[in-house]
Amino acid sequence: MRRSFIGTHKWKLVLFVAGALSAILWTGGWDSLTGQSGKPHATKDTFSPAHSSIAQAVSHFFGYRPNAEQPIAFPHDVHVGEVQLACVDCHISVERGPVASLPDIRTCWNCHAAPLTNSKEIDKLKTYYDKGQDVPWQRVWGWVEEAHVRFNHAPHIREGVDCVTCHGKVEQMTVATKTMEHTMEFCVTCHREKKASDDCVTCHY
Amino acid sequence: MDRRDFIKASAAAGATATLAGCGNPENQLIRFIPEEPLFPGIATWKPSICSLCSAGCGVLVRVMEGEAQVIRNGQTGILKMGLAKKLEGNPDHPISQGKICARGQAAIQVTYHPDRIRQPLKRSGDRGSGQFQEISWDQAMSEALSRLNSIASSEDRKTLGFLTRPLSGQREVLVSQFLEQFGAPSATVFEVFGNEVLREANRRSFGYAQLPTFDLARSHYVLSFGADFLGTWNSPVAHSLAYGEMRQGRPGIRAKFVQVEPRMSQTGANADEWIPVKPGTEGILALGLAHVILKAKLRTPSDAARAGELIDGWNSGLPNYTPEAVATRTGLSSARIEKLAHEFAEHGPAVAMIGDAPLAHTNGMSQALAVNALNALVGNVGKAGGIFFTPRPDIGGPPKAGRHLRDIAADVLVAARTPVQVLLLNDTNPVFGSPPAWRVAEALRKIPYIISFGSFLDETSSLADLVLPDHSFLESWVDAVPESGTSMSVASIAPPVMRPLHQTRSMPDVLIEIGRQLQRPLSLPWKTYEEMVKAAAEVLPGESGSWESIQGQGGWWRSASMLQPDRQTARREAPLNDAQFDGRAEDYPFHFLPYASQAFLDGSLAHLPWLQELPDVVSTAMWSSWVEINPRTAQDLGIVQGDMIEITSAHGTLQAPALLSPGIAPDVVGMPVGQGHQNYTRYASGRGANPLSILSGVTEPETGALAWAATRVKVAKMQNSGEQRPLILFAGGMKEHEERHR
Amino acid sequence: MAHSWGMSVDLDRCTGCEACVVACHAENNIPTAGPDEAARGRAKHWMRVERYWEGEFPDVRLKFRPVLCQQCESAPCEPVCPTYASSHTSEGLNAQIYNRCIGTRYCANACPYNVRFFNFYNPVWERPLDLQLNPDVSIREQGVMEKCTFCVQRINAGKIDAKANGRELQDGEIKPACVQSCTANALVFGDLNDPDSAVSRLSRSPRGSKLLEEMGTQPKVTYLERETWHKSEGTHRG
Amino acid sequence: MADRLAADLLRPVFQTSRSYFALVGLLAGIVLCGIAAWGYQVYYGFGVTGYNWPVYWAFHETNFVFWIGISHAGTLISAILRLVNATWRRPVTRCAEVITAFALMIGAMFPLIHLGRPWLAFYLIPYPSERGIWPNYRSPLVWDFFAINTYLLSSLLFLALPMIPDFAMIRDRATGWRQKIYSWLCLGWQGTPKQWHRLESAMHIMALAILPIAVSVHTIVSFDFSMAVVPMWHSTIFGPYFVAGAIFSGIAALIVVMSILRKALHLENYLLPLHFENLGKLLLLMSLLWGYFVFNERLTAWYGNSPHEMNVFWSTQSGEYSPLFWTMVLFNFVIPFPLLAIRKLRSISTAVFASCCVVVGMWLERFLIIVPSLARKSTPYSWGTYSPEWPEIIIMIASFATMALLYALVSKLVPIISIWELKGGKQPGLQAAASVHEAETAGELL
Repeated sequence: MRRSFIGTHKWKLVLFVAGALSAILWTGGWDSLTGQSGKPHATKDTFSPAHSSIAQAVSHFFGYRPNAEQPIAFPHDVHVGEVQLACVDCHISVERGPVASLPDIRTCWNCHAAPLTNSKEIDKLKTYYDKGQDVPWQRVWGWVEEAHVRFNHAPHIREGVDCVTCHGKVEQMTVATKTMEHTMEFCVTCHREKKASDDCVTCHY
Repeated sequence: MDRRDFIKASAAAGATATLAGCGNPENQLIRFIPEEPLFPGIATWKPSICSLCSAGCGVLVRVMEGEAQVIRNGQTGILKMGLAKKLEGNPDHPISQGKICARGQAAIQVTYHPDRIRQPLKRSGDRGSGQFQEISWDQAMSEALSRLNSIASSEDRKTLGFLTRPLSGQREVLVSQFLEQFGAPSATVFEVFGNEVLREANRRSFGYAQLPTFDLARSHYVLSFGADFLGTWNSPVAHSLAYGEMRQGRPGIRAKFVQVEPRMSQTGANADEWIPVKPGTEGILALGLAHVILKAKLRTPSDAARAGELIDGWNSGLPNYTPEAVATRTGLSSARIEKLAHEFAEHGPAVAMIGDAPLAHTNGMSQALAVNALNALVGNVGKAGGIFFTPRPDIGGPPKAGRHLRDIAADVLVAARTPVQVLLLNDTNPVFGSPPAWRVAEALRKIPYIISFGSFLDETSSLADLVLPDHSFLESWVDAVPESGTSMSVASIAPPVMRPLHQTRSMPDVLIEIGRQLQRPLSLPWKTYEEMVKAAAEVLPGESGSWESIQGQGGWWRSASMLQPDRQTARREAPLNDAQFDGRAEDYPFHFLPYASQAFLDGSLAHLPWLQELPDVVSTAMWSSWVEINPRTAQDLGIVQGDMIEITSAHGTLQAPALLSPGIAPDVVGMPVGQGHQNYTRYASGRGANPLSILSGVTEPETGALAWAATRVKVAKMQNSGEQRPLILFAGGMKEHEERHR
Repeated sequence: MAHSWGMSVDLDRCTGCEACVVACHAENNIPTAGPDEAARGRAKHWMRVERYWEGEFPDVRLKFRPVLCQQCESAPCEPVCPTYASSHTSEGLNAQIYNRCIGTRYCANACPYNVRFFNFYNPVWERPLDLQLNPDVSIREQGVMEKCTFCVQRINAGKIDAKANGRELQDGEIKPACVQSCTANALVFGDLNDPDSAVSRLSRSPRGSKLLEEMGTQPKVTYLERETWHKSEGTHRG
Repeated sequence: MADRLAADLLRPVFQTSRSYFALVGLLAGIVLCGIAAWGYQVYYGFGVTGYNWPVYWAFHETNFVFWIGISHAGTLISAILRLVNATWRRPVTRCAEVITAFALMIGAMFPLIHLGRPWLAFYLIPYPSERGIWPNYRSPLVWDFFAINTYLLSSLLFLALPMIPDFAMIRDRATGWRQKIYSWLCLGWQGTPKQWHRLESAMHIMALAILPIAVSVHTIVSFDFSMAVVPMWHSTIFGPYFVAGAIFSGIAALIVVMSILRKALHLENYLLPLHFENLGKLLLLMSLLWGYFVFNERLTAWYGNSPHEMNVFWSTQSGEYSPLFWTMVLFNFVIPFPLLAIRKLRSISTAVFASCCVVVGMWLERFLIIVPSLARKSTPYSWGTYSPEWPEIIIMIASFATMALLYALVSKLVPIISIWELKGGKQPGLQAAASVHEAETAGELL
């Protein structure tokens, strides 16, 4: 009799706990509960570095960023390998400032205005250009916001760090992909070898 | 050039960096092709001119590549463009010399303000209902033109009105030419804390109708009558720079600085000696000092020349201003007056200045003349360490003064068919800033058609029928000819530092455009404002073809000889009369002292969040308005810190929290101007109370300037504290060493 | 030789104009709390101008004192942090490493100057105000402690620039936002290890003193006391 | 006799009333609310609490110190009583030790709850990471981390060891799933003399070892405050002051709990007035000791007259915190002292009343140590104030509910009074041994 009581009720209890917790984590159901509408962040036309979803928060916690999906399958191997362009020809501010910079469509158009080869990727480029739009390249490298890394390309290049050291053999890739993880160990090891400062504020500020 | 170089060059013209993170909604929006060469992550510094007040400080703007959401040919998308990131002073500029004030630092938020008007608006609801609909520029321009064409007949043209904030440089020239050629009366300038009185006084005393420049850096004794010259008055940045030098810039020399005012301002806090006098008696004190100086034969009456002759009884040694007489009138001890006079005369070069409240009494003019005479007496006019007048380059004629706003309002209200059919409104807010007695709002509602160039909807522009939003100063050609603050001759000129963020057009360009498209086109010789500024710059003396260098450094300046006061004799003036106050002392026991707030000036900056959250340096209040009241007075009235109190004048009443401040006279209540907007963006609307709303319409008789310090009030603690307006203070303690607790 | 960054604040020059306060907000992406949160003590000002009243009317004085992180040489905030988020750099800065901060707020309690501020929420900027954000400074998220960094981003940029041009850093070349904006040149920043730098000379001034010196925090900010005027000394003091 | 004893004490283990489920359900509900409130705080940020600049520590930290203090009830007391071999201790020790274990668990939650980014709490654990960064061993918070874990571990052992024989007893009486569980729990206890001997000596060692640990833990907790140069925190007296306060509040909590059990589980025959009187005497002693410490702390601060400290001092004596302060004095000294000192007044109910006062008073004491100092630090410009919002209040209520819940649950698992100890030392064990021996000989006979 008593046991049946437990038997019939313990699962309800468990479900109640689970339900309550998930309610806290996943929904804005608080607003109805607490009557405080318009929570401090994530209102529509405001900017906040907050995560858009719990899922994103979790993936950031583990330092995971989804791989970039490029609108155009840009073949680095062709441009670097065959055409013999240097990285800095397109990533123009890499030697001058913190950001390497992604080229915009005008850069592509300098050569591709004339149909060099016929491929459907180049057709995609043309359609963008005709619509007066830029190519929405997605960023491949970089850190999550929470890493608070302020990386500066220029000084590394001045010190003769080769692009390959951190970005892998791009000249053999088609679309650039993350071939190595830029963990703190990765950076610090090199800094210590090269006798560069390993103060936290060298990169985190 | 070979292909590689070609690529380099062109790539330079279009570098981008994707700052957008993953899952960012912008990624879904289309991306426009950038319109300018950009180097992401690399800052460039471009000159501009701060346009928040009329000091005209030159600034440098830090511009970096960023992603803005813009509209291009009706389509919303992301555009990589150069964005202003920070304002700093322009080191080469004679006035700012690399510095700008707190307001200038915050000026960048004007451009990025979320409530900026993003494209032309047409009134859709009733007047003042604040209901507008967004329309295209073509539509807007045709609306405006049809209205202006409708008053094309020679008689009607007089019914075009132009109401504006004080303009400078070519904007001023353009507006006056536009109105002149249209056949309309010249523009009416409205400004709460204007300096017409002092300009006129300076014209009479020294022959220059402009604000004085003070050589504080070389002065040994500074005596200021009410002028908040380090905070809000005249050219604060230039003053602060000089003040620093005056204090610690000269080895072995440190000037004394005395401030005379009934309420301790930010400036007064820095004084070596702070002297509270009865409101409206500053000029009497000045003449009292002159009396002592003359009596002690430290100077002779003739030293003051013309400035002295203007004062009644000057040559007879001001017999009515004996220390004893002055003591009774000002509330100081005669001994202190004697001491002050001797210090002032003996520690030259000494300079006296007058500004703000002392000029805003009914006797403001004669008070200014008295201080001018005192300056002249110690012979510091046009001398090192004294006062002088900034020589101004001759580009554009002297401004023609329009009619007084109060008179226009009166005419509109009495006339059957109003004398103003169409009103052009440029970035001024008289509905907020003028006393109720002038009935400005009422008059504006009666005007058939109002076109506003404002960037924000405020109390006045929300009465408009058509809004043609102006660029922010960072997006437009800016130029200014500063009136004071430097010994050099300056014409500040700067191109836009960034592309417009919204669908706006700069006011001067719109005026030129209208002028060209009118049925009877005006013969304005320029197609754009840029051309006009360029043309003006051509005539500036100096090596020609310096247009690039002018743009590069943000203006033109060269040292010029100081202007010497003209010494021709003047007619005698009436004696210095006592200040008249509105409201009988029995009914209204307190002097009401509104003052320009350090953050918001006259309230035109209350929409900037940084300034709202900036703790006022004296009260440490944020996001709130308050009434400063002496602790003893408060005790008598049973008021404690933060109580809601009611301030009542003969013209209205307001409610605000009390702030107990030891730095204010017991018979004076002070209140900062700036809060109390009914309708001025999300940050300022419905916040605090507006002291100007209970002022009397009393003016200084000779210039018609508003005597904003001439109102008396009574103070009462609110019994049924109806609407609570919290007093948000940043600071906890008042004193560094709290006295022993009981 | 390693740098040791320090600042001097001349209280005789400071006019209380608060340009430094707004300049700091503009440079360091400090969010605006808004009226409600400000009323609850959540307003952030890395740089503040403290004001203290002395005496009563009419013989009343008002003193201003700009207060920012004193970048103490022996900083109370550093040993108490369990994760080294608050730590000392080789150039004598009290670094606050946001990504290492778990939000115990112990450092803020230990700091006698109360110059450390906690992120009670994720910061918010109402569009398009976010376009003003400085890309050289990271945005601090909820639960993280933050404070004045002496504009370390400008220090790093200055050093990188000097190295790129193969020269030594000049005195006065690096200016934090507050120092740059100070309208009366009351704030001076520089290297205390360089005996000839402006800040070193000022720090040795007889007017100089440190804030809460008795606590042994060895601040690197020196306050030069306000002087008083004596008739006797006239205009020319020795 | 032994059977009646066992029957009485094991009744709760085998019989469960509906009202019990109702109680557990209620408590669980409150606990869930607490968890929810914490989730809310984590999700939206600390801004939902009353915390502000400059009062960055308040309710959560108060509860932390308070619960760690409560935890000194059991272990310390029972250890002392064991060592001095006070026979009257026997019915008391276990429910005391149970308090310790649970109070510690609850207390240890608050350092996590009070974090701005609790998901990074693992930074406190020393593990080799590619970052090559370890926890900062100079930080009192890290000392806490180790101290509390050590204390929790040892007091769990101290609690579990003497339970073994009782588990065995339940095993012998139980059937089905319970038998399985308890036969696992009692680690194959047979009650052989060897086992008895080991248990006894183990208990003795633990009792000795746990004393210094208990003292050190609360001393280290006090270091969280006394190590920082904050007015009225930076004091050499805090170590002993905190320990005394801890034992004080611990005994009070113990008395309250005992009285509740006495009523709820009908243990009138086991928890006798004697126990309440003896514990009451202890409480009286601690009350005097506590008063002595407070007097010392206050007097030296006042006499020293350092301006920074005086601002805090006066804000508690006569300022905005004075009502709380004088309530604390009332509850911790003025009320308990006469009730416990005057023989005529001594009774179970008075002891319980006094204890309730002390529990409340000691909570206030923790609050008054933490908050006023932060609100009145050295630069008057940055003075502030604090008033709690509902999240931290709910979390606090939930912490008390957690205590009650865990206690209710554990009273189902083990007799809350150690049966074998009550039976008096080793006799049952000897009997058991004897019976076994008989069985063996019988076996030989067969």
